[in-house]
Amino acid sequence: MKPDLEVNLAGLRLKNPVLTASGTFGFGLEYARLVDLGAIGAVVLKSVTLHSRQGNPPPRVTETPAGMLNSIGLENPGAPAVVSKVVPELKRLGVKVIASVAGETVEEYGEVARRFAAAGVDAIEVNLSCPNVARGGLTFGCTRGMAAAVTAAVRQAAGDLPVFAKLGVTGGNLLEIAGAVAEAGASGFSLINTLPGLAVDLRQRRPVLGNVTGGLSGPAIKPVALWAVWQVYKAFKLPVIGMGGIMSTSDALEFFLCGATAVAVGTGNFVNPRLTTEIVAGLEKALAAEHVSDIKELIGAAHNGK
Amino acid sequence: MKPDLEVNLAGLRLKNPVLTASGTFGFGLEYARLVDLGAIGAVVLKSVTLHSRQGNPPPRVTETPAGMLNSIGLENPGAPAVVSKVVPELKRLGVKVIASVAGETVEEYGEVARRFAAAGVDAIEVNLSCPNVARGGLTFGCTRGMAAAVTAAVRQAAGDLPVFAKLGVTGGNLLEIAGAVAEAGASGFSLINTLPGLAVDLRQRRPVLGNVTGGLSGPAIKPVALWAVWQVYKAFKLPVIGMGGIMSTSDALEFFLCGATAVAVGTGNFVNPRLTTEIVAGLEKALAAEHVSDIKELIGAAHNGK
Amino acid sequence: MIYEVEIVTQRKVATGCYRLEMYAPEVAQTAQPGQFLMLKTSITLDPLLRRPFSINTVDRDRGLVKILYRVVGRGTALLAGRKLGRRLSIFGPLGRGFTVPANGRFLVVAGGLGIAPLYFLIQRLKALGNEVVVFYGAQNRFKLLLLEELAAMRVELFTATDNGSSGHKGTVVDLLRTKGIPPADLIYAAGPPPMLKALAALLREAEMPRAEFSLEERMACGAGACRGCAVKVIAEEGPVYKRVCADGPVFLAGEVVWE
Amino acid sequence: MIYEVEIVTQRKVATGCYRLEMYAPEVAQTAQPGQFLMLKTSITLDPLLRRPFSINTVDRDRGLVKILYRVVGRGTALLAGRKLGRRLSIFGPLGRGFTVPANGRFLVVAGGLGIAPLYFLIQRLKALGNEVVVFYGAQNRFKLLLLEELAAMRVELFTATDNGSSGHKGTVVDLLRTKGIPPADLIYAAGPPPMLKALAALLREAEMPRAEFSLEERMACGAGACRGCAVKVIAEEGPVYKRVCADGPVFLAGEVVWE
Ligand SMILES: Cc1cc2nc3c(=O)[nH]c(=O)nc-3n(C[C@H](O)[C@H](O)[C@H](O)COP(=O)(O)OP(=O)(O)OC[C@H]3O[C@@H](n4cnc5c(N)ncnc54)[C@H](O)[C@@H]3O)c2cc1C
Ligand SMILES: Cc1cc2nc3c(=O)[nH]c(=O)nc-3n(C[C@H](O)[C@H](O)[C@H](O)COP(=O)(O)OP(=O)(O)OC[C@H]3O[C@@H](n4cnc5c(N)ncnc54)[C@H](O)[C@@H]3O)c2cc1C
Ligand SMILES: Cc1cc2nc3c(=O)[nH]c(=O)nc-3n(C[C@H](O)[C@H](O)[C@H](O)COP(=O)(O)O)c2cc1C
Ligand SMILES: Cc1cc2nc3c(=O)[nH]c(=O)nc-3n(C[C@H](O)[C@H](O)[C@H](O)COP(=O)(O)O)c2cc1C
Ligand code: FES
Ligand code: FES
Repeated sequence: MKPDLEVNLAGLRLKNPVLTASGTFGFGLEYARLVDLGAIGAVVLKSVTLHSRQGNPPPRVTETPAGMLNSIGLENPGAPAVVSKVVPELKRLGVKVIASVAGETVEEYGEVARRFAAAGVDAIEVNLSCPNVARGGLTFGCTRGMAAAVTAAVRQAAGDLPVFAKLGVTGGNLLEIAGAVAEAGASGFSLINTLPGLAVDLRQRRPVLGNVTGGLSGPAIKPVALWAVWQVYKAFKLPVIGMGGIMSTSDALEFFLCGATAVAVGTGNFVNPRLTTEIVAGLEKALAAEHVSDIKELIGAAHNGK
Repeated sequence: MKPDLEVNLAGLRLKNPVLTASGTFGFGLEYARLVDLGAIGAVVLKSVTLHSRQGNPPPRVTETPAGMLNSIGLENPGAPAVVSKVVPELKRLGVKVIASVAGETVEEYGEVARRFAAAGVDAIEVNLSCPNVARGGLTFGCTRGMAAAVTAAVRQAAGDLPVFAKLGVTGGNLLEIAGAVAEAGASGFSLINTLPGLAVDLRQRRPVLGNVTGGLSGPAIKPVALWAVWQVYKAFKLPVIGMGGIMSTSDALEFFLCGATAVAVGTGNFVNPRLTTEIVAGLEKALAAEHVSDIKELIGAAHNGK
Repeated sequence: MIYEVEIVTQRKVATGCYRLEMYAPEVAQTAQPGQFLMLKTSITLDPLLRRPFSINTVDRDRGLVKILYRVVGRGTALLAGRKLGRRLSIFGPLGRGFTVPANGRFLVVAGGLGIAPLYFLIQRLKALGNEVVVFYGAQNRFKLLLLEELAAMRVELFTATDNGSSGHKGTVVDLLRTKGIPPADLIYAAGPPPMLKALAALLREAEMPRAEFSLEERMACGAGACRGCAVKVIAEEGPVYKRVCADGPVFLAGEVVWE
Repeated sequence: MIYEVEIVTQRKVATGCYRLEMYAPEVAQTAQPGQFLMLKTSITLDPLLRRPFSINTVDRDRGLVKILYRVVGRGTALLAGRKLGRRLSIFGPLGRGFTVPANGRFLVVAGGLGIAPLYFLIQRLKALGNEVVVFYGAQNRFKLLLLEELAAMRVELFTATDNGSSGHKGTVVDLLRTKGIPPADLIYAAGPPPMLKALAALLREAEMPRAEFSLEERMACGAGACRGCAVKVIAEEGPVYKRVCADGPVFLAGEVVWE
């Protein structure tokens, strides 16, 4: 018998719990020729701001030990373009869509969320790692107050849709921030965003990235991501989308055991564009082999007795 | 001509800027047969508490992608034993000694620092990543108040000795905490301590480490460490001891360019116990090859124009 | 697009330079000059990302694809150590290649490893019976690769080396400036950024026609999704970032903003 | 203590099990049974740490050292793929090995790969002319390694396999219980933790004399510095953590706290 991979993410029913991580799968359509988009639990879109943004000067990516740094700088065509061109096409393909909203002000977050909700996406993810212009570049996720304000604005704009607050682990205390966004109405969490990082070009004696610093992702950060999922699952009752360094079915299973209700593949897409669908198949196989009839049995299972 | 590797770390003159990272080189003596301890800039001792501590249940270490997790749990024989047995022996061998102090209360930190200062160590490092028993396990480095209180207590106990505050990058805002400890009298910073992390034993469906969570170190965290050094160097005038994933002379150079006045080798010692002295030799060679007569020319050099 | 292929031959063609041949019939069938492959160089998590390499030539009948590369870091070092018969994961062909007009006179300007994609282009242009003039520069004569193969194709070849060990002493752009740019319907170039920048300046001065340049930038996905490989180009609405992997790697010299 | 050595031979001795021989004259000269080496299995940063392997035997005259290992993860998989003649970085010999008394009657109990260090011990004990009885258990008969070599040393050998394909059907501890523990001045054991735990219980019941067990724990430094390889033992002051790498890997069965 086929194991049951269906999960319920705060009301969002997914046929399987394998998503794409925001910013690592474009708007999905880039991979349409290569990946069966309909076989992925849901596609999380690249973060979108209200107006189009050009992003940071190159170089924007560089490799680090078992990881990579990026400083894309939220390059995106703006909410109106994505809402009118991308969302309908994905819906036509039968893809579940989670929009990732970003902004420079609380109001911008709310407005972007409103437009995506109106466009009929299935859920909203709030990228709290954007710099707050009013606070001189401190990211919204850094303080309880800012994180809660953004989450509340999105919550209000999103109507009935589930809202997932996406958190990093630096800048503030993870559990404090998570508590604040939960209170502000988040339906669940996305964990984790990239860690801050920098790479040096020795020959030129300057930072590799045009933007000096960037976000660290990939297998290097997997232990930190598992820690974050473990802590937040233990402290809160809300569902968690786990991500950070997932490169295989085994990696995904580790996240479920720590408490993730769904997982997202980020950097792994770059190495293997079909990783999401391969993990879906891999989970079916692994669960069958271990006589687990339902993935939900595994969620948080490593907490037993801890 | 031999390049000049001498540096001045807040008054502590070192013949070269390559140190061992606390906890990764024991008390130095473990490596005495294998490494020329006198050739290392300074040996930073394993963190010591007032009384002996048994540490955490095994397993205590496990490998992760390009890194490792440890949960040693501050196992150490207590300050009296280290002060009477270890410090005199290291001094006899002509080794510069930086003691790393830890504790469960502000008072304990102060008392340990006092004993090491009396024993004649060359500087004190304050390990701010210890859990504060009075605050239910929140580490001292998490809040400005606690970090400042501990630093002030050690500062007072340390007499004339330089005091380096060792910070992590999670739990609180790095620059805020750094500012607080600077104000409380830190002579400089040690950056970075391990990141929090967790590894899962899939077969047994439980965390690998006996202590559930541990600290992530090694090349995986190098980009985060370089970022931290970069930020703190830019924001403060105080010297920085940089560490995190240093496995080669090139890695060390990257830290100098970002603003470190000295570097410390941690996990790298496990892979190559002679890495510190090899980096000393490697720096001499690299500087000579690039016609740099003094390592101090490189400190912070990547900041030019940024 | 993603294949596990076998390494058929791997030959050292100069110090630190290798030509690797793999059996990849689907790629051989569809690849166009200027397109590239993303190769996984390691079976462990370090190095992590795929590395981009231009398609150097294909043999459609035998299903073979070659790349020509230089060892510059860990990924290429691991690749050079790969044994024959070993499997290699490739992703491609990717990107938008060069225009290959049915007829005309063409000028090809190669710098260093820039010969890798241009060789494939020259083959196609010559196969169509066109006249092709090649200007080719490198550090020294040992680094001028595929000279015999070029000679066999009977292209008109001018070389330049930094030390004068073959051809003109100086850069290939110096040589072009000295000899004068031959008449051409279309100019193609690939090579290190300083060379391309200098060539773009020369062409602008000379008010020369369309030129297609193959650019390089650090890549993560190679598929147009991550926006990591940004290059600034002039569009109608002003300067914008385009993606080397999906909008390029071939761009018009005139549209690139050289920084 | 740290050497770059050459791989001289590497042989598959059973499914997933290999015996690797390296030229390491200094190690061959000083190594004692029960000591181990820390090997670097990769030239990249992943896998990162060295892996501990018992010294399986040495040939002092020819300067050779062997290890016997099973592929269980990435490090051992990479090791199994290493070509002959390739260089390998080793650190050792490390740890405190078995006591090797000049004479007496000895019982050796091996489980699975536990034979790796015990084989070296048996060689030494036999070389001193001692009487050695070996109880050796494994999953099945194909996993009983070095049987010919043991036979050649004329030890008294009793085997046990989980499926009964050789010797007693059951664990080696069951076998000991069934046959009765032979008289011995000193007992040695190495094998998986459940086996050692069961054996320790049996020996306690039987009020048997001193037994030396070789333990395993995950290691980082192998040199006694990191305190990563903790094992709980009873000391005068009560239970304390000792270091498998520096205080062991050989401990007295009676002092270990089995958890
Ligand atoms: C479209 C495209 C086609 C290419 N075709 C070829 C080719 O045919 N032959 C060939 O030898 N090389 C080619 N390159 C460059 C090649 O991808 C890099 O040399 C390779 O990725 C280096 O990998 P590494 O692990 O050895 O080096 P790393 O250790 O990753 O880096 C070493 C140095 O190489 C440079 N580098 C790294 N990645 C890139 C990159 N993506 N682009 C440019 N420079 C980089 C950096 O300056 C770095 O300092 C191409 C690049 C692109 C983008
Ligand atoms: C003192 C000592 C001597 C040893 N001698 C031998 C020997 O002679 N032959 C042999 O085959 N093996 C021996 N081992 C075990 C060997 O070190 C591990 O099998 C090896 O480190 C696994 O590396 P890996 O990268 O293949 O596996 P990994 O991918 O690191 O891990 C795979 C699995 O192996 C287990 N493992 C990992 N590291 C260790 C460790 N240090 N100790 C125990 N289990 C571990 C874990 O359960 C893990 O799930 C010894 C271990 C110690 C501590
Ligand atoms: C190139 C790149 C771009 C990213 N862009 C975004 C983004 O726009 N919004 C967002 O919330 N996270 C973004 N992320 C973070 C990922 O969604 C994910 O949280 C992180 O990379 C960790 O997962 P991974 O290790 O699997 O990549 C980006 C990551 C990468 C590598
Ligand atoms: C096994 C181990 C034990 C450590 N113990 C301590 C400690 O006692 N005190 C401390 O301040 N840091 C300790 N650290 C952190 C290191 O000093 C260092 O900050 C960190 O490992 C990053 O450097 P690396 O990546 O080079 O290891 C320990 C690290 C490891 C790996
Ligand atoms: S490399 Fe990802 S968009 Fe070009
Ligand atoms: S492995 Fe470091 S003390 Fe044993």
